Amino acid sequence: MIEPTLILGLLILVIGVLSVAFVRPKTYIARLINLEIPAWGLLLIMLTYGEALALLTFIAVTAIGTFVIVRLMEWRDASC
Amino acid sequence: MPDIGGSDLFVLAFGDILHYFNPYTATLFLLALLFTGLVIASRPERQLDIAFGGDAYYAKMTTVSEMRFRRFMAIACGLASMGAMASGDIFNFTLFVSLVGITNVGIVSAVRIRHVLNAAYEYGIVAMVATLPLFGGAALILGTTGTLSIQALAAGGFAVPLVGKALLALGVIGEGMAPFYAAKAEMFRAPGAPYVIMCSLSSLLIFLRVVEIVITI
Amino acid sequence: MIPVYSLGLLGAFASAGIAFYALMRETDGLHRLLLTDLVEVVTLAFIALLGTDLAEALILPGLVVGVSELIALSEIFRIKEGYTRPPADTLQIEVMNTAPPILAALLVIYGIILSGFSGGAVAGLGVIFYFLSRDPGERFELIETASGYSWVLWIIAFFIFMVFPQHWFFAVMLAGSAILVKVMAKMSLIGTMRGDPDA
Amino acid sequence: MLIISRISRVLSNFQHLVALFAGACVIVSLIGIFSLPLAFEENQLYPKTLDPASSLYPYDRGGVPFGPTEIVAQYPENSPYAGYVTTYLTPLSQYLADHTHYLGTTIVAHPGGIIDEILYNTRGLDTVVETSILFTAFAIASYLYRRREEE
Amino acid sequence: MIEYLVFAAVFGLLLLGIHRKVIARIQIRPGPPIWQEILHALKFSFKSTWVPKTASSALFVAVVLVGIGIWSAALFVVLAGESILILFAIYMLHKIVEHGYGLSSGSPYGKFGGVRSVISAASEIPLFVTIAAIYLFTGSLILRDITAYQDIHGPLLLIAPPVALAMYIVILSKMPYGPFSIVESKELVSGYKTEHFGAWRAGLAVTDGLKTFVLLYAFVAIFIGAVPFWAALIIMTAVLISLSFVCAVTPMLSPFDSVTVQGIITGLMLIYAGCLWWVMS
Amino acid sequence: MIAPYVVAAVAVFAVARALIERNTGRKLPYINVMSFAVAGALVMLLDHPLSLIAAAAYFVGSTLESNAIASTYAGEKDGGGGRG
Amino acid sequence: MNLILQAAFGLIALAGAVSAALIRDSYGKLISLGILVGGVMPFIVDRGYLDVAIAVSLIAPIATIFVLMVVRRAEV
Repeated sequence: MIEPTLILGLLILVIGVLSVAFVRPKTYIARLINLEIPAWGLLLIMLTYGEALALLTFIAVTAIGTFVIVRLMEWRDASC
Repeated sequence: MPDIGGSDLFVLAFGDILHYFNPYTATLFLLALLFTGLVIASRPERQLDIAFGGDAYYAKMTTVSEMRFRRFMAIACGLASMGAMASGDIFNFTLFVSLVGITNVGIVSAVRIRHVLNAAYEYGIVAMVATLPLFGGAALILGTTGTLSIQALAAGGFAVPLVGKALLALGVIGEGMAPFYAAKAEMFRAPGAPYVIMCSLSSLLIFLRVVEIVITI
Repeated sequence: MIPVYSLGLLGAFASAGIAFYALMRETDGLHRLLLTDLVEVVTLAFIALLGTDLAEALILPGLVVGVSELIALSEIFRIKEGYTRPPADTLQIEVMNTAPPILAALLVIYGIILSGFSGGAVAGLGVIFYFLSRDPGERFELIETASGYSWVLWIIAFFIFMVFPQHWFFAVMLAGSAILVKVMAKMSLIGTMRGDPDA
Repeated sequence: MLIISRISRVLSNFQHLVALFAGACVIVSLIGIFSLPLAFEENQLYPKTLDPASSLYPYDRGGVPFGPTEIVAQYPENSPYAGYVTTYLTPLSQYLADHTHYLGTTIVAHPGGIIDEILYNTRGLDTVVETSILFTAFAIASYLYRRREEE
Repeated sequence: MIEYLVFAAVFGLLLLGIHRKVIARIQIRPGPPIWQEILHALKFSFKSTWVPKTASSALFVAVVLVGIGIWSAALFVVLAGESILILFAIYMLHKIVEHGYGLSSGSPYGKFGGVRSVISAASEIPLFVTIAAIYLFTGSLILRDITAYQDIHGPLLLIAPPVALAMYIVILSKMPYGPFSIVESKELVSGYKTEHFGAWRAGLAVTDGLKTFVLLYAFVAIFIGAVPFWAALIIMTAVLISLSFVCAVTPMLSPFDSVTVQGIITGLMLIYAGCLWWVMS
Repeated sequence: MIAPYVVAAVAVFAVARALIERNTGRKLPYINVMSFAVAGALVMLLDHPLSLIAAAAYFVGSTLESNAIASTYAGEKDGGGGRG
Repeated sequence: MNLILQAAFGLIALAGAVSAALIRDSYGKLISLGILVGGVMPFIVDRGYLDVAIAVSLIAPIATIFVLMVVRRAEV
């Protein structure tokens, strides 16, 4: 029996990757927000295998990564 | 175990991660050591540039802070390639390769020439996405064989999937080999020969090592 | 009956293919940076599919490698594009007046309890969030020094494990706290790196 | 000859490199899909068993404090104290484990636990390299950030 | 062992002299005497020697020594019958040394030579296909084992001609005046060698001699097998003369075209090795 | 036990309503309903005091999130697209 | 958690993911992301990782607030 969580995670991962790859409207912000979708898919995959610690760290690091890009876009807005 | 680089000379164990030397990897390791020593010993050259359309030429000077930073990066790069030469564990090897990639970016990122920075950025993107084939390849090999130790894999009895090997090789190529070398060539126009050479050397060395790994496992 | 691992690999390879296809078609610098972030996520999916304790231990370094390369590249991109004027104002909405100190404190405390990588990441996020609403000030040098020393402590801990394994208890304590300080300090530095270098 | 010079014009521009590499990765991903199914080796290193009844769930690996635990390492002889870390609980984590049932992750992340065992002891060098990567990346970022724009 | 080194260097330089002579004769020029390269090396040894003011001095001197060192090591690897992987590693690392020559001086010509030598890194890649193909046949990469294999099965040149062709092209791309020698094209004065003069240039000449000798000797050992030493020398000369013919009648490619041609050759070799692997497994 | 199903049904309904709604400002109340329902579900899934805390944390978090979205959205509309 | 509840929350998560992917407006995307989180959270709690659930539910809004910092500027 395949875990439903894994199926759901893989589905969301693929949907998320598609949404980032072929983003509409093609703006930086849309892409940045869409980046969160595959992250949650991956989280479900980790959850399936009980990798709780990795999951926790992953969510924290994803937020930090988002901040890094946000910071870059702030500099960009300030300079342009 | 297929005979590739000669028999093992020396094995150094860190828990589950073995480091081993055979004549082949020992040669590569010594070269990395030699060039790291050179990086420490030598000062950057003063690169001369010709101003086209006239007889004038000017020397590019490297500031002290920039020189220090790049020297630090080049030494780190040398240490990383030494580690990659000796490592006997696939995941550990991929980590060392990533370290080589990021130090390579670091060596050139300190240069203020816009053209060089552009090349460094493009190369950095490649180096960063190359972690997918690297780690993905290592994970695939672990998943299908249940071990990461190169010596255990070389002992035989494991069916390493070809795509795992291909991913591993592709990852190392992404960290800086031909034909992706062209981006590096742009990076190489930066002054500071000893450090720039380290970029080139390290990526050659990791490539030579991955050839051995792919044939061995 | 479909083998679970192959199904997972199908998803992971498909995601990798799509992500790389998008990267192939993309020419803009910042969009490429965002796509590399996507690629990192797919990388972790490959490792996560193993489902052993080792997989988890490999995800943590993989995560940190990804985010550190992202940080370095974003800074190179900023210099390359010549974005030199620091951003001026922070987010002025009412939740930002009350939420950050409480949330940041919770996260930092929880991170310290966790220790290790995970703790470092969680606490670092808390500190970043706190710096968002405050003026970071001149703490750069101090944080950097702390992180440098904690790195050295971790190396020492590693050698205790390898050379004097009977002192494993001391080593695990040292390692856990050193990594915590190290990762947290590095992450919180991003929070201070928002404004003017001389702020 | 024309086609060769056209290819070389594409290659010579480093703007195309990312695309080239990504294209190669797409091809390898396709190869990966076609080489499925790949058999999962059941005999893994550091396998895990989940025991939802334990207060250390999902990280309960058995063993007694300050004693060895059975963990499947590649070279157990290289880390003679392998498994000791896994069973150690600090007073705080002991307290949490005694009183609640659902804080397994917190308890294990606190010093001592299977992940610490792997990260610091048996595969400690991975962590050394990984922290070095973090260190290097930050060295680059902070150097670029703090360098004064003095052109 | 020192006598082997001296012999190899001198014979290698002689081969280079023959190379020049043959090219000149094909192009209906008188050409220099065949010992010209040896004389060059001797002449430079006694010329005054210093380090340019702009150079990174330690590197400037060290690369010369490294160049001689790695090719001496390669010579011993070939003579002792060790792993050919080491030999090819050294061959690839020669690129780094070339790069070091070019960049360490600070001269723009040297720099362009060095950068071009980096661009042409693709020229080495066929080597690995060669290695893989040889490995598929012999199951080993130790030169002794390969020679032993050829004693039983006959020369690899006949078993797998495309592999031999790949290595031939690799050697061709290292020969001066050839279609791929973009690092030494005349618009760069002397390419990466521009700023090394006096004793350093003599060292460079010794490196070149050793390199030529080792590569040709390795070609003979890998693809023809165990032959008496004198016969090996004769075969090497014959191979060299064929190389000279190719060099004499082909124009030099532009840098990136050269890379592309080498890349295409690599691709074809890769397909060949893939087919080989498919058939053999 | 019928309660979890009711709560789940409420959550699904709220999500459906929120997705149908075109106007961003009017989506937020439905999101609040959903987060309240999910928080309730969290409590009912595991019978333990700590799950109460988890539910509270989730509710606080999601409320914070929708508040932040709402005030940024409102600030933008009032400021006419200026710097909020 | 039985199949009906799993289906319900899985549906919520999927709906959140799909709508976040399809909606063009940034605020709408962020709200859909909130729906996705709401769908995922019961799965975490169901496994018994309450500490993880608490941490994740506190971190998720922080990420949204980070994004809001740029959304506000771009949506002119």
